[in-house]
Amino acid sequence: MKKIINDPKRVVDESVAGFGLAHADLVRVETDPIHVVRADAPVAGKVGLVSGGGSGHEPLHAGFVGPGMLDAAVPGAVFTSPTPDPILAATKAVDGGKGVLHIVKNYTGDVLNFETAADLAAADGIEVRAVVTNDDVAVKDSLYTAGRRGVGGTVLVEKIAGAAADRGDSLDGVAEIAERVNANVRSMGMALTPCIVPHAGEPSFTLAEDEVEIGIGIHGEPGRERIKLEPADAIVDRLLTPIIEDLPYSSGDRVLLFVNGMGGTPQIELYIAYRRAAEVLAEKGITIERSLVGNYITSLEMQGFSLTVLKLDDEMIGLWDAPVHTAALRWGR
Amino acid sequence: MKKIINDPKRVVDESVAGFGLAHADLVRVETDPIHVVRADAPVAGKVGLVSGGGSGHEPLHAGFVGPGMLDAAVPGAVFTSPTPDPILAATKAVDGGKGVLHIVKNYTGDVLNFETAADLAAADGIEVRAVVTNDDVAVKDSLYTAGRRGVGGTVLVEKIAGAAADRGDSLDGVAEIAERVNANVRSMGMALTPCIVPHAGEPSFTLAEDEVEIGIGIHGEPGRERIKLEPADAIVDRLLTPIIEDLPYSSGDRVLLFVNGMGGTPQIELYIAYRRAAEVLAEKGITIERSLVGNYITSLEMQGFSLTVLKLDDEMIGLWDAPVHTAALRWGR
Amino acid sequence: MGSIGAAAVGLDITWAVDWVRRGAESMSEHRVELITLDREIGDGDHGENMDRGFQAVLPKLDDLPAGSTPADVLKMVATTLISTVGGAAGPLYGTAFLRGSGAIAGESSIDAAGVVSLLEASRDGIVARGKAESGDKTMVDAWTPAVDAARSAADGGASAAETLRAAADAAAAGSDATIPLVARKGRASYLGERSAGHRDPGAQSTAYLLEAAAAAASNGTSA
Amino acid sequence: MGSIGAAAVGLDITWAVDWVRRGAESMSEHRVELITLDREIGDGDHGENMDRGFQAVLPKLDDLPAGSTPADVLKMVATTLISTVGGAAGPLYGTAFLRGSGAIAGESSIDAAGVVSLLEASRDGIVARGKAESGDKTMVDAWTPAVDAARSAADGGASAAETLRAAADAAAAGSDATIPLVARKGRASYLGERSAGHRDPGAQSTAYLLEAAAAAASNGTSA
Ligand SMILES: Nc1ncnc2c1ncn2[C@@H]1O[C@H](COP(=O)(O)OP(=O)(O)O)[C@@H](O)[C@H]1O
Ligand SMILES: Nc1ncnc2c1ncn2[C@@H]1O[C@H](COP(=O)(O)OP(=O)(O)O)[C@@H](O)[C@H]1O
Ligand SMILES: [Mg+2]
Ligand SMILES: [Mg+2]
Ligand SMILES: [Mg+2]
Ligand SMILES: [Mg+2]
Repeated sequence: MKKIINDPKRVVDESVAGFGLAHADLVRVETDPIHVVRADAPVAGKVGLVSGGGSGHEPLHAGFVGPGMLDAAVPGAVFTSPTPDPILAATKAVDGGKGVLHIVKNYTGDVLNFETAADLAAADGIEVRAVVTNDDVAVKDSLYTAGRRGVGGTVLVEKIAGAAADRGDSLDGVAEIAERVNANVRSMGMALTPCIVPHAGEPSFTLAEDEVEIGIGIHGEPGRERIKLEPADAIVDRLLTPIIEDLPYSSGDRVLLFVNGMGGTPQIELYIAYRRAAEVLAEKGITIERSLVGNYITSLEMQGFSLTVLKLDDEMIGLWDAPVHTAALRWGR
Repeated sequence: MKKIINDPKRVVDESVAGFGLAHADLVRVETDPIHVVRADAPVAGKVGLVSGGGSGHEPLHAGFVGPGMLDAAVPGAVFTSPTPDPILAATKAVDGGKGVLHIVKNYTGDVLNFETAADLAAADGIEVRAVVTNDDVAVKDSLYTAGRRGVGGTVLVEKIAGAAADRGDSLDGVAEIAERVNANVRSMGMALTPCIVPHAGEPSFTLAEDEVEIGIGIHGEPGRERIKLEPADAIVDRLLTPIIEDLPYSSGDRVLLFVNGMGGTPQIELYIAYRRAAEVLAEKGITIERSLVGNYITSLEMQGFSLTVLKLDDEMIGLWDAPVHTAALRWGR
Repeated sequence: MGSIGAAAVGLDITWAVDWVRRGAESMSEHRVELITLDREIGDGDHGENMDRGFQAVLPKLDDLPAGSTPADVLKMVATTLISTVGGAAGPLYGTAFLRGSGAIAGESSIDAAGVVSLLEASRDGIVARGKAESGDKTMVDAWTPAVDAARSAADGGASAAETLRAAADAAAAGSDATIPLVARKGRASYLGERSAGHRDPGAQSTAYLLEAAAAAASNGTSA
Repeated sequence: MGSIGAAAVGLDITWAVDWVRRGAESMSEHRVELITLDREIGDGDHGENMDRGFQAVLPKLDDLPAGSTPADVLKMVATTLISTVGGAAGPLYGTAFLRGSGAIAGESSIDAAGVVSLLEASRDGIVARGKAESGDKTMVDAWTPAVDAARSAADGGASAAETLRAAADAAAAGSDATIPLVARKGRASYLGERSAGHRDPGAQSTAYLLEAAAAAASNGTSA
């Protein structure tokens, strides 16, 4: 295992500390229990947005803390959802009197820990609502699974809900738009290589030199299917088809296309994937109104990418375009 | 070789095409000869800024095309500087009547090809000046080398010179500030893994599981020294010491600290490196006024990072903070 | 026969503390194994999570006030696991120990029936939180056989220690039985059919923890 | 003796075209080898760059107007390489062919002295652009021995073909001689002492191109 780290047990602490130093204008890092809040939290009269989950997905979520997006992020150990304590602390820190929205990716651990924190916050008189993102079409949402995972769509939910909170929407209003984004977004990912969790020291799975994993999640867990490496265009088709069929997206739809790198894939490859995805959507009469390309929700150094498609309406477009100022997403200010 | 590509020979063309589709609001992609220009080029009465070089360093340079930074980028084949034709075409496309500045990284191929293009542009009546960046302290600048390489500092030169052009500086004025940034910036990088040039299909070098390359360049070329893997803090010290001693930077200096990922290193590791670099600078009484952390000048999927330190003055800070709107760097608008 | 002696003696605070110490030791000893199991069908953190949690529990054993009951120990374990383990296992084991504690609240020593109540309440807590059914390839597949075996043992007149031994053996068998299953809850469910052929890490950690409980019980009584 | 026949016949357009075809074939054939050499002490693109350039040259051979001279061929090669090769090698070889073309401008056929002028002008162009000295471990270390060997051969009365043969052999030896050198120009110079022990890719491509020139000359005359 070759990594730029000092001690596997201190990876999250040291990285978050570095993040806090680099972005002291935007965030405050609390260390006990560890969480990252907006430098000016709580913002009075604004719904507070808290997200969190296992570390290793950077910039998610701390990279999205700042005006127009999240009020706090709670990083757990690598690939391990945080415990209720820091979630509770973050919830208290960002409560500006209008309630707090928890944006939770659909994993058993995240859901349970956020639930507990929400119960504890409610006991402290803070109104909390939770939105659980579950956009990953690689997983069947059925009685036979823990439900679809929350992946790339989470970034879009955080941006758009953040803008809704910023314009002064109520907790119910922000929750409603977050739910609407989640209901209209679908994703699927693949990996060329596994990643190595620092404390494990071994790859999360092994792939032959000509194999790739299709339907990968963001925790380095193996995908649904292992296939032989294919050209970029064929891989894009393999991911995009189930996405399009799931919602479904159809001719006349306006969408946001998000090509996300898993952490170790260079940008030059992401744009090759973007090119094909744009071509396929155009063939289907689906218009790309907005796009996002880069490493936004990652799995450590994994090579691979995911595609996310969000069906937009005018309100979502307006909220997407609204100013945001975070370490990882910034425009309009 | 596992990559999200279709055909090694079409990597640059397809990726640049995808880039153009994703950022049609910002850029126009010309295909014959290939170059990327601001959507609104030429900007009348503004000095035009052109940079370019081998591909594989994305987002450099196309990711920095847009208001407040470059007017055009010229991507060569992977790790191969572009030929004079597209440099000339880009130069013509961005000439707004006030002359064009070429920002050239110091590699024999880049220098020679830009020189030829500048001669041809001059023959067409366009005033061209060139600034050659050479901030890599891993290479001795002596008679016995091709001189220091241009690496991370190039990004800072492009941002700051771009802002100077934006405020209306003359060609000489923009060239002067670019030279000043270059004179005050130093960098050094390291790699945990090599990268694979698509047309070569083999790693650029091989490293044992416990070895790293110190003093790596951005072309996948081997570094000056191969050592055993060390903890992050020790590696940071190994890169930062020669940087600090070279200019030298000293107590009371105000600097921009830039921690750059080589393409395959996850953000969580970059911030661990940032943390230590900030600590060392603080110990030396050097104040970090601005910072930048992320993958900005890369070597395909190489794992590793580089440190860049720029000694700032008030004018540079103002120009750094000035609005910029490109695919990879954006603020203030 | 040792078992008759054991039947006569209830499990007290000494047992509870010993259970937790042995549990912590076991999590530490099997950390890599549990990580490896979780890497195969999950995300490779289960051993790390459990070890971190029990390492946080250990120092608190020294701070227990005099007169603490087994329930007090289990409650401390519950809250510590909840605030240090994270992931799915943190809340699930946290709830298990919390409910288990509730089931034996106030008792300074528990008998075989108490063991059954403790295990049943723990299992029910996990099911209430995680909604898994038997056969879903989760820790429930170790807990439920353990509860069932404990009940038969106790019904048959076994001692508390014997009851725990039966539970531990059943949990181990339950963990073995997860191997062929296709997961329907937790992270392994994402793999669908590909999850078959691998042991569930949470079922295995349950087997280890109940083994620690049984060992502590037989040790306490034979010492 | 073939050599007497060769001395009598100058190198004409047929030779120039054949040289370029053989050169293109050689770049294609040695593409991977040149990439590998460049990977060791450079950035792994030299074979790809040269192959791309000469593949672009090939179709243009068919478009040469009637009455073209060797100089016209070399000029076309120069401009094509400049606009397709890129990197350091593009401008350097471009300049070499451009200056070489200039040295034999207007001649429909060149003799041994013409060969020397061509090679010398080419080498001087490379040095003017790249500022490398002998021993810097660059293509100059193949070109300069080639020029020297050509001059002695021509001075000694060799034919044009023999002169090229001498140049090609000397270039190959010059390429071999780059192996122990420490690079002081080009990308390999970044490696410092670590560049020793590896052949310079540009010196090797020069050896192949001059070998192609010599082979074309001996072929043309013995056919
Ligand atoms: N819904 C559930 N009900 C019961 N047990 C579950 C459930 N989901 C997961 N588990 C258990 O948790 C274990 C995984 O724990 P752990 O790896 O620590 O958490 P995570 O899956 O969040 O990484 C699984 O092996 C399984 O036994
Ligand atoms: N200054 C120079 N003078 C002469 N030849 C040079 C010089 N710099 C580089 N070269 C030659 O160019 C070759 C490398 O060419 P190539 O790999 O195509 O370009 P790049 O180094 O830009 O990738 C080297 O092997 C060397 O022979
Ligand atoms: Mg986990
Ligand atoms: Mg090159
Ligand atoms: Mg796990
Ligand atoms: Mg090269």
